[in-house]
Amino acid sequence: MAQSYLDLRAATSARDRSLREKVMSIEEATSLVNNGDSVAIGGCTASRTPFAMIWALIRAAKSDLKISRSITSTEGDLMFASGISNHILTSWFSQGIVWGISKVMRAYTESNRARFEEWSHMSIGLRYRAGAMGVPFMPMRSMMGSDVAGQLDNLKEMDCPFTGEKMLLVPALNPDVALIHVQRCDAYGNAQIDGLQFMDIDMAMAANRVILTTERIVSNDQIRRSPDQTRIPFIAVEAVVEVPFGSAPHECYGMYEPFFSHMDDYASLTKTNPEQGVAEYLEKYYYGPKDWTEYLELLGLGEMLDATYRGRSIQND
Amino acid sequence: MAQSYLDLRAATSARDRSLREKVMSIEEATSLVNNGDSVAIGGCTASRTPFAMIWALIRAAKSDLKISRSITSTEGDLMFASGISNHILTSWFSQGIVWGISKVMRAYTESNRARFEEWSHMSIGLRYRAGAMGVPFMPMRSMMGSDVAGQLDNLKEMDCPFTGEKMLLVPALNPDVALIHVQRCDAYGNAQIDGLQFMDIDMAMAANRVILTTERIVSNDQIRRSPDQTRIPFIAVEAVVEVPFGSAPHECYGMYEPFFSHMDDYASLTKTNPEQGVAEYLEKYYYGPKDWTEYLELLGLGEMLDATYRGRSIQND
Amino acid sequence: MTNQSDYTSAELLAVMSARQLVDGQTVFAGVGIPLLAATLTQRLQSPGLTILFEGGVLGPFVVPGELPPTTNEQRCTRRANMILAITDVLLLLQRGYVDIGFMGGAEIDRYGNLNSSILGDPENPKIRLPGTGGGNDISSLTQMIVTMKHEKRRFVEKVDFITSPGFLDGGSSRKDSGLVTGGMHRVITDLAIMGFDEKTKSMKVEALHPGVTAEQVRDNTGFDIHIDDDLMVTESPTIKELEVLRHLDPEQLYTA
Amino acid sequence: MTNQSDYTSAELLAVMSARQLVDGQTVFAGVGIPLLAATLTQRLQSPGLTILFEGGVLGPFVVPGELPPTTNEQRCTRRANMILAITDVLLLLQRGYVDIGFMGGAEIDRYGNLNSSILGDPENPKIRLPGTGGGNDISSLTQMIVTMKHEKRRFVEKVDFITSPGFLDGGSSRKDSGLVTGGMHRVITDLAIMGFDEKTKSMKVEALHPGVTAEQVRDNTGFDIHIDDDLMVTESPTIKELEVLRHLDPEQLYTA
Repeated sequence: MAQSYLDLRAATSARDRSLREKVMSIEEATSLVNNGDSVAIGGCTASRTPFAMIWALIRAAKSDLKISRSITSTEGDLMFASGISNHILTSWFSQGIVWGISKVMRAYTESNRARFEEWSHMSIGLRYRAGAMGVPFMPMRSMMGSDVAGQLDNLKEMDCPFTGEKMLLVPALNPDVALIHVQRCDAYGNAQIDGLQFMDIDMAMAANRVILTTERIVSNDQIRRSPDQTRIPFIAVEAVVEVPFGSAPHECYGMYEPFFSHMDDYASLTKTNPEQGVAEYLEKYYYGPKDWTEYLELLGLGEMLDATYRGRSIQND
Repeated sequence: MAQSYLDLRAATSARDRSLREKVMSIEEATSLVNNGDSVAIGGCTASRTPFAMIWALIRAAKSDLKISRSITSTEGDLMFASGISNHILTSWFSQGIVWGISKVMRAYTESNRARFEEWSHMSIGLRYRAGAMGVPFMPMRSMMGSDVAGQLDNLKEMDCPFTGEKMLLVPALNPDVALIHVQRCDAYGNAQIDGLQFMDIDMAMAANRVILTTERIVSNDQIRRSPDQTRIPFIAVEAVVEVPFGSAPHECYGMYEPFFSHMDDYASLTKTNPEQGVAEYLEKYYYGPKDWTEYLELLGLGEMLDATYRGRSIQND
Repeated sequence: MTNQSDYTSAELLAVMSARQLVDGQTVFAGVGIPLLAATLTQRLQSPGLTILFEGGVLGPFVVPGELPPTTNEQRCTRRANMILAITDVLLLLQRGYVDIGFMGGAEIDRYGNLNSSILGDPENPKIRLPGTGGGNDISSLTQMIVTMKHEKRRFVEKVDFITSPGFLDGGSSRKDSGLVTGGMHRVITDLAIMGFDEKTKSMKVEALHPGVTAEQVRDNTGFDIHIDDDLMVTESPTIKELEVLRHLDPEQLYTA
Repeated sequence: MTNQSDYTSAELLAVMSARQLVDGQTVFAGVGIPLLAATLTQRLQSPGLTILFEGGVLGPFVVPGELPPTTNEQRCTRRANMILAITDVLLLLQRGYVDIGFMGGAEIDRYGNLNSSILGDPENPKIRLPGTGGGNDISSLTQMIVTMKHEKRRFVEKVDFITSPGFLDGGSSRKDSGLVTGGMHRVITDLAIMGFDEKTKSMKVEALHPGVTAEQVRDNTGFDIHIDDDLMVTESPTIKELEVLRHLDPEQLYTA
């Protein structure tokens, strides 16, 4: 259900929205996520996934996170299997079309240990947009008549008072926290996003706090030289964490493409015995490394260079 | 009132939305505006006003145009006085704060020869946005209780079915035509807008056809090198007209500031006897010149250079 | 002229799908066969076709041999005319800018409803599928072309779960539900081209591919499908079509 | 210490307004005195103040001597943190990101309602004013500070037309109308600082400027205004405040 407007205003009002430095470590940033929070995740499928932050939350053994994301890839498997979440709201959930249906998602949802709450892609976007706009719902014209709508209990229909047309109303989604990975931002949280934006901007403006991870922190001066390139303003942001390759093994537009062989390996590992495979994966890549650099070392320098080579080539022609 | 969805879809469907060349002269473009059309005007106050197109429509002696704009400056005076429109929907109407209340607007509205239909700034933006989204209304939380809302007959109130909160609904605005001036676009109508965007993007997507005027036509190749800078896609555009200084005497972000002494002169000219003053102005600057270049010559090269000098300096620091 | 041994059934699917698109249309395309088919027709007969991806891309240039694996990755944006937010690209459908939605299907029923969510009892799923993505929105808001393999288990009387609405229960039920535009336009399989009866909205065969019999179609369809007596037969893929197709997908990722 | 001959009444207005703002706040500012006052306090006591302009600007840097003539021109964007669409900058108000709306007023009534639309009968206006702009949205959605000259013709019992809602008819009428947040916070004039009674929502004097008497305020107010006996007196503008102010507006465009 949509949050009451007075509660939303009070929560926003209570935040220190001034121009102040917010740089912290990824471990410190995990303290901004409380057990039980609703957490929106930026990017889409294998693109600009805030993987470093998800990695840190899994290591910090958070619990009962209610996740939302436009389209969910491997990070969904890992959140189910690590136990930090048993409820993911998304429109599509599997590693990616080429890898087929996620065996881990199937294992957890078919045994009812976790829930994949399915909404249409646009309805999720409009729920964030309503949240960003400070209204309790958004009218739309899809989903009606389908079982996607039929199995949801927080939709309303109305007849438009202007045209008489039947409209579907979806409730605003104002997540407690949004995790967003960007190419660059300043120490105050003014973020620039190159290329595909997905639902990140609406999500950031809807959320009650935003944790930004960034490939690179730039000066506020640099931001102010092209203010029309700022996509998320500092007033929405609570934490800025610099994490190179913060989306690995997924891609970050213009910088690196997905680490395809790593993703192939994950798919193989979870194919026959999904639960054992994902547990092994978590042990090796999540609980094992002492820090993010060690995690990247495990992914391997060769893969990093290859992903970077492919990632930069988008701008070659 | 909001247009019926089936009519809106039919009108859009009937348009040739393919990647095709649309370059034409400003005179040819006037044929895309029919008498009686609802016409949305891009920019705001003295910024990126599509003045060249308005100039051409006045010279083409259009009639009964129903105008909408976020904030209306001198172009409103000129449309009233030339007779191409007697109905302007806007949130604020006068040359600009420093020049005081428009005497021409007062003369026409106080004598009931023309109507200034006043909506709140945000409500106009949300009406275009609803139009751009293909929904018949947008919910909002301002305007209630005021006489701005009280004097309008196409607003609705509703209780939100999710939260019980009282909401105001404003109807979608899908103009027949939108006139938008941009810094650059390609021959197909892919437009880039630097700096302040105002309501132009929603307006373009809401409109049934868009006439773009542009300081410069660039290659489609150039557009495709930074597709995340495209703000209006070719599928929405019907005409592309290259007009240097197409917003003069108003400003175009990053290129030129307003022609302040010209605007001072206009204010003086219309101060004592507004109707005579504006008639003289139209005669001299609108009906007199044989083409846009001659119009610019009348504005004067000195003013053009000065406005350009000031306009470019925004990017100096 | 080619004959059946000259192409794979996936290649046939791609070619037949490509021919359904008309120059000048704006097409919302999924990855795989739909994208391949849209690109094929763009190169051959419809240079003015505009492709949209649900990741937020308008008018991209698909590089041969670099078909993007999802519609949400940077490969999709190569030399695009515009990149926009996901919500905004989907809203182009709602606003009416899109002529055709074009995607693959896993399970379809008599009225063109597609299921990509749940096999078995929705309350207690036997198999949890990946879900709708943009499928529901696309099929709610525009004319659909669906391309899929023609198998009995995929062409069912009634899908377990309507992920992407076709004509729901047939007749006027789609309109009555609030979906006043769009609907299933064509289903293209490796056996035939199907349309929908104007009144009942039930699926019917419109043309058979070369060498395919009406009986074959019936045998591979899980419901009683209407087949006219005077059926058209499609023209087999041309050498040119196959050449371009193989140029676009040299590793046969989607056409093996 | 300064005395009244050291500053103009517009300068007094700017200084007194500036002091109402608190470091760390986000302020939606109109051009003229509001912008000048917001910039003044940013330079002096509130470096963490964030200014928003309705043209679509967040956190700009105002260059001394180059005060923008409207909030919709490029001068407003100089060294800003962000430029955004008009609708989106106004939606920041609705979402709750803004602490204070800060603007000038032409006509105000007992309950803080502002008129900038129509003088005389709305059906048959005597004078058509420029209208609301963002004023209605700003005053509907956030705490307002209004700065204006204290004249009887401007402080009226009831405005002819409510352009920007204050407390409407007082009491709970604002909330009842659907405006559940915001409201008039302070009215700053060249004579005094006014607030609003918590219950009746009627305007009351909170402090007088140096040398101003309660009687002067009453004489220049068109309705019966409540004035406490134990009124505060504001501190006169400091030399530092006046220096910075004159540095910002050297040509006295707004402070003559």
